[in-house]
Amino acid sequence: MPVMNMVQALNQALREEMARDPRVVVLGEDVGRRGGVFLVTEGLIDEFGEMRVIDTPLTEMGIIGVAIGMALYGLRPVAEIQFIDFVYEAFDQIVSNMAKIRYRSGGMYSVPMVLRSPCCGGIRGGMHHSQSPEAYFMHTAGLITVMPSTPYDAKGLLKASIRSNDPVIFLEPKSVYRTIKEEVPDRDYTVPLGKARLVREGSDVTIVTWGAMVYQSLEAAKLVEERHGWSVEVIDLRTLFPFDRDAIVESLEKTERLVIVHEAPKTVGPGAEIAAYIAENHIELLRGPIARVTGFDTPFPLAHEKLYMPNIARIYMALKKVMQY
Amino acid sequence: MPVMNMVQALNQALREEMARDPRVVVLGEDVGRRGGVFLVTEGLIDEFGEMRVIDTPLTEMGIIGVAIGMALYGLRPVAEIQFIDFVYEAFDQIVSNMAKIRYRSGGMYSVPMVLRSPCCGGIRGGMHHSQSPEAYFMHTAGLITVMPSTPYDAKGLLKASIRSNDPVIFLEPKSVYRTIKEEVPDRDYTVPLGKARLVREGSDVTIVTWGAMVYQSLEAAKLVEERHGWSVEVIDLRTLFPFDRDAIVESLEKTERLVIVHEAPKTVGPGAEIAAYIAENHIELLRGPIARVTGFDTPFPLAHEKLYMPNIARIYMALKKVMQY
Amino acid sequence: MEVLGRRDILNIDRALGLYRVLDEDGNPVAGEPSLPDKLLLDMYTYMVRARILDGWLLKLQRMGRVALHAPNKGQEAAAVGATLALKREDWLFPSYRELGALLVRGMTEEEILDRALTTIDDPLKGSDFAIYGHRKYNIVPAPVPVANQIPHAVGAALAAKIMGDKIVTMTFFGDGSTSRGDFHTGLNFAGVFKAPVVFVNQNNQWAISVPLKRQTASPTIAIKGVAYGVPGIRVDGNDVIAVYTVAMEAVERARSGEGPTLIEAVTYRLGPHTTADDPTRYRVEEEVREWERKEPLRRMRRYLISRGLLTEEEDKALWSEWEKRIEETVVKVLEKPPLPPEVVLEDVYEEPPWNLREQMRELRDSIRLLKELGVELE
Amino acid sequence: MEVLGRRDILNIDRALGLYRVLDEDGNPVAGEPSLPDKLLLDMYTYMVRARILDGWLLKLQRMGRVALHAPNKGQEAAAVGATLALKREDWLFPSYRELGALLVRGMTEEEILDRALTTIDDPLKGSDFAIYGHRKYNIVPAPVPVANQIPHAVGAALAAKIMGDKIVTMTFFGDGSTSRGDFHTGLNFAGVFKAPVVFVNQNNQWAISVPLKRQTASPTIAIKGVAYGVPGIRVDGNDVIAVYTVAMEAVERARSGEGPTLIEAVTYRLGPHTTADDPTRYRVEEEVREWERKEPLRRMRRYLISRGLLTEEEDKALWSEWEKRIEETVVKVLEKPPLPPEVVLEDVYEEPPWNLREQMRELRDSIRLLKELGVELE
Ligand SMILES: Cc1ncc(C[n+]2csc(CCOP(=O)(O)OP(=O)(O)O)c2C)c(N)n1
Ligand SMILES: Cc1ncc(C[n+]2csc(CCOP(=O)(O)OP(=O)(O)O)c2C)c(N)n1
Ligand SMILES: [Mg+2]
Ligand SMILES: [Mg+2]
Repeated sequence: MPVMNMVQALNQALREEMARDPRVVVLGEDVGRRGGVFLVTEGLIDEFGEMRVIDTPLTEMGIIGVAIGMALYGLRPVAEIQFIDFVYEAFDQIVSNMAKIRYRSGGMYSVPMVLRSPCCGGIRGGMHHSQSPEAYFMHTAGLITVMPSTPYDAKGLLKASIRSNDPVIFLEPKSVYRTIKEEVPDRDYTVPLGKARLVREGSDVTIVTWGAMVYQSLEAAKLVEERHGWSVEVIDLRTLFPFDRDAIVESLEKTERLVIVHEAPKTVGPGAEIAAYIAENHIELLRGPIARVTGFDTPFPLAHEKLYMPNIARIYMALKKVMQY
Repeated sequence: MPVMNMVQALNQALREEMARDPRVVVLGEDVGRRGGVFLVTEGLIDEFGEMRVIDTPLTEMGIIGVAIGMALYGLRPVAEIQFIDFVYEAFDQIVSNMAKIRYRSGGMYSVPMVLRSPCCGGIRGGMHHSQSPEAYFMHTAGLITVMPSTPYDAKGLLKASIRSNDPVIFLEPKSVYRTIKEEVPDRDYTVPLGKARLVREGSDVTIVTWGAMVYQSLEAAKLVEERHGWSVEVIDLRTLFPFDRDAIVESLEKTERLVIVHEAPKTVGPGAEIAAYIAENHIELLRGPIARVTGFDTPFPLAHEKLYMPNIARIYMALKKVMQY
Repeated sequence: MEVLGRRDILNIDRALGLYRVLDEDGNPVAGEPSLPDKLLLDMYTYMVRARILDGWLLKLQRMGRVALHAPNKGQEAAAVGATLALKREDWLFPSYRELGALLVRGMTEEEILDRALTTIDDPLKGSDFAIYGHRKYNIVPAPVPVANQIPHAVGAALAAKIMGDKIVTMTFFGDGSTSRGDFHTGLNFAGVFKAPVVFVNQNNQWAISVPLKRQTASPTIAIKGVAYGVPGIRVDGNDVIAVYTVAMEAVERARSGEGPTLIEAVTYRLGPHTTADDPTRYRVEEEVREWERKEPLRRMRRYLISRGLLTEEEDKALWSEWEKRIEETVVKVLEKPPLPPEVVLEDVYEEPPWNLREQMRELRDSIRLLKELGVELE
Repeated sequence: MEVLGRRDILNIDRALGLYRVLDEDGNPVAGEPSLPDKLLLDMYTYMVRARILDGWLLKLQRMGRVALHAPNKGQEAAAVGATLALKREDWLFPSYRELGALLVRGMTEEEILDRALTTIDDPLKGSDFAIYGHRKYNIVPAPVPVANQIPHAVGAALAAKIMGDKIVTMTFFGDGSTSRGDFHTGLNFAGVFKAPVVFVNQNNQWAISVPLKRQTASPTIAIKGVAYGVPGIRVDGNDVIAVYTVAMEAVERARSGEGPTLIEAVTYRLGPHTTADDPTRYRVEEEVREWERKEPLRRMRRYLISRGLLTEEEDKALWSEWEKRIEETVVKVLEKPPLPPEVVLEDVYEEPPWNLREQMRELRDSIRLLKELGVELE
């Protein structure tokens, strides 16, 4: 099996889906000749032509608004937002239309499209090239929100997203784009939406996380194992909404302790929902407090980003807190 | 003391602040001659003229973007979004600028402005005249988010918001606009941001709520008191971020049970943060699960809105659940 | 000074002018229009039906049976004239003030009333007020945030182009809506990609209380097309024949691959903005009176009569026939049962995820309890 | 056909033309410009400084000391020429590609380098890359989402008008940025309210890899002003004197209450979009070569020399003087300590609310622990 990084896996997913289904088109800023600023769409224009790989004017509102119209008519657009930090101009189209057209039309119309975009920090991208805005999407009924952490999952989840009849927000943790390589099948497969992945088995405490934070969590897990002998289970949520509550609950039945790790800011962040869900439905499973390790409640900074983001020290501190409660 | 409804109280707050501080200006769609569609700005144009009460073109992005520029220069704009459901076109300006300019400029520039808007359901407004999007704002670092539930608070909180040096999202539950009347001082006063209001004392269970849900919660409290003899404490949060955690904790120290009631959809909603905050920092106070009674995770419907919104039955069910755990 | 040699594409004269076939009293301004008699009578009939239905929706709102209505009175010609230029397979992206367009596409009064009254047969299952649509007629229900539908119409047009379908999309929006980002981005994409779309701006002079001159300092709406390389045509929006004529031209241009057109239909909203509005707060009665004289039905009736296509008696008969038919429909629809409460939780996703399944249980439990408590929530 | 009698405001010839004072080789096209010698020399000096500083930022990025840089090379004339038309008390809302504008406003190389290297003296305290600003000079730091600053410039201009201050605001943005909603809404507000603002579009032909013709089907950027009742002027953006001349006119119009102007400065980005870009993927070398011949410094130097205001030797001396001064500044700035980690949690609000106070403790604890663990995070 070929070894790929996430960019290559995503590129292959797009290529395969476009070959498989003539309704799949790609549009966005610089997705054509330039191949996207991270080269995720590299070469597609040569293979599928300008009608299906569309360089657009510079307006996120237009990209998403037009993609919605395409999806209404019967295409399956994959719209790229160059960095998710620029998605907000499209927020009205996303919240008022992409998420609501099925409901507004009583089920008569749907918007089977994917909004894919590099997200998250870790590459010195500063305030507007590093954000993790998944909470906004998770709070918006009508959307599915996905974030892969590995090349294998990236390919399989993107293919599943393109085939979904509901609109999907597909977030790609750009710090992982080229740093993680693994074997990725050269053939068609999908990773089902809504299913988490057990990354590391453990019995004392559960970390629920996703994206690049999977790797920070694994490092912290190793550290506490070495230092304290605690056994940490790590779950990669993969689909953020609807999230795999069964996977979390199953793990908690074993560990009775929960730490949530994400890059997004804490207040009303995605971790709040997971914590609230457990506090509402499974509080009896918990031995003590839930801990959240998250991006701070500030804009994403250019200076000291690694201190802003959850890092091994902060995850370690949280694990210690819930273990020593 | 004169008896006023919320519209009158807000109108008076604007009038007083404009008289007190020449930097305060009002802008928005139909805020001039029309006095706003709910008449909150009625008469202001006669008193302060077209330069300070500005009917704008129909673009929320423009209203907020231009208000930000005004605030940068030294004015204190109060920008009206006709219904908060239309705010999303301005989301980029809100998230990327209104919330971030202080940070981006290392504290050199600030954006002392208020975005005020009718929110929430209960008047058969349908999908785009009924939303409660406070979670989006609470998740956005740099913003303060406020929602009054009474005429008195509306006036005092709006005045405090206008005087704040940080940007404030001021949400007005329109179903309360004319239904609740109370004595409101005809003179200058403010209600401090960040402080909750104890609406009803009780000892068995705490409801944390805000906006129009205060009244639903009170009805449910009465019902369970009558039916079961349970004593319900009701806290009106008023400021949603930064919320008054001390008020919540103090109440829980007494009641040890928590129900959160809000109109916004549940998933990653504002209640998730409150539940998570408690599960993270004060889990020892809880006797059992936290319950959330919220708008369902759907777009806001036109038909059956009162079934969609938290109502006496749904709050009653939640109270019962936490009491009988 | 070197000047770019592309002034032709600006179409300035048509964008600053005002195309008319009939004058305000229904007299042809430049010779008899050469359209089939039946089409002329259809135009009028659609406008009559729209006018009557509009009146009923107003009444039903006052009766508390319709949540909100946006009156169409005075603007029937733009909606009817433009939509008549479409073919069956074309797609329509309306706004909230085009009853006539819905009728032209084949939607029935009953379907429209089901929608407005959110009966059990409401094709949109109670989702929002003042919006209409139906897959059967290729009408996408309008979003209430104005102008949102403009990029959708462009996207659908591009999709058709990509798929090789020779269809055209048409979208309606008001003068106020041109200030929104969606207008800008929609027109821009359409210009760049030569999308087969027809933009119909109903310039009714007001956006609620905001007059056109406060909306834009542009001399006309049609001229805004220049910014996007999209030809603009300004037409008397109360002259149904003129609207039809320019729309036909635009639809044909689009269908033959020549790209989009921006039509500004100059008209006037004679009624309030919506049933929740009070226009006396912001506009003077004389202005309304003046435009009443120019309204489209009167004009078309005069023309049809003068041309001998309609007699006074036939006109009366036409009105009373439709008044009767629509009243009967209203009565029928009023008796239909409402939508079941479960619709609240349906159609969010293709299949409800676990949270909605749980919330469905919560909803059902709450309904049982409400009944037990004797609380009426509607 | 009746035509609106307002064609004059459309300014079509200036918006479609190309205003020039010097030709591509630095020869006056229509007589000697009548500007003071000192001003002409200043224009050139600012451009030289911007060019040298730009080169350093590129180098510093390659050294890993600057996170990202957006090269200015080839566009110095637009930034310098336009900004020179402002007074001290006017406000500037730049984008990310106007080093020359910052210098003209009085910002020093040291302040710019402190910013780019996020040293302890970074006036913006490490918040983002490629943005610059300083309250001292009435420069509002640019948002990275392009075009966001356009409505801010309009709002500030309106605020000044409301407060009775006779100041002007100026904002820069690229050709790609005209596609965004912010451009539309900013121009529209400015037109409606006659805001004292000058819009300077740096049309450098590309938005990363997207060429102008894929950005808009409009014949020029300047003509887009028509849609907003804002006069547009198209100018050779590589001719610093021409840019200055039209900017002076626009600034004076604004200051005297006549409203906004849209200036399209036609120029070219000779370098990559940013240090992260590879332009060979999307544009041909010949195009770059052609524009290199037209670049602004060469042209102005030739003119100054031909007019006798500068000798070859003086020119060499000027370059080496600034090369030396800027290099010294770079060396100095490189030695400054970085910003303390606490800046991450500062300036979110005027006073930190409880969550940020707690997070400050978390941050400090984590730094201690990282040291203990021996983990390097920078
Ligand atoms: C984005 C948005 N903002 C505000 C509103 C509230 N609103 C409804 S209609 C309207 C005026 C629309 O004016 P115009 O586009 O001219 O259409 P008209 O109503 O005149 O037909 C406003 C402000 C809305 N529906 N959508
Ligand atoms: C809203 C937004 N979308 C995307 C980007 C990514 N991006 C940065 S610069 C750029 C191109 C800008 O082109 P233009 O406005 O012509 O300015 P130029 O870079 O050519 O000076 C893009 C797409 C951005 N910064 N902001
Ligand atoms: Mg209108
Ligand atoms: Mg450019």
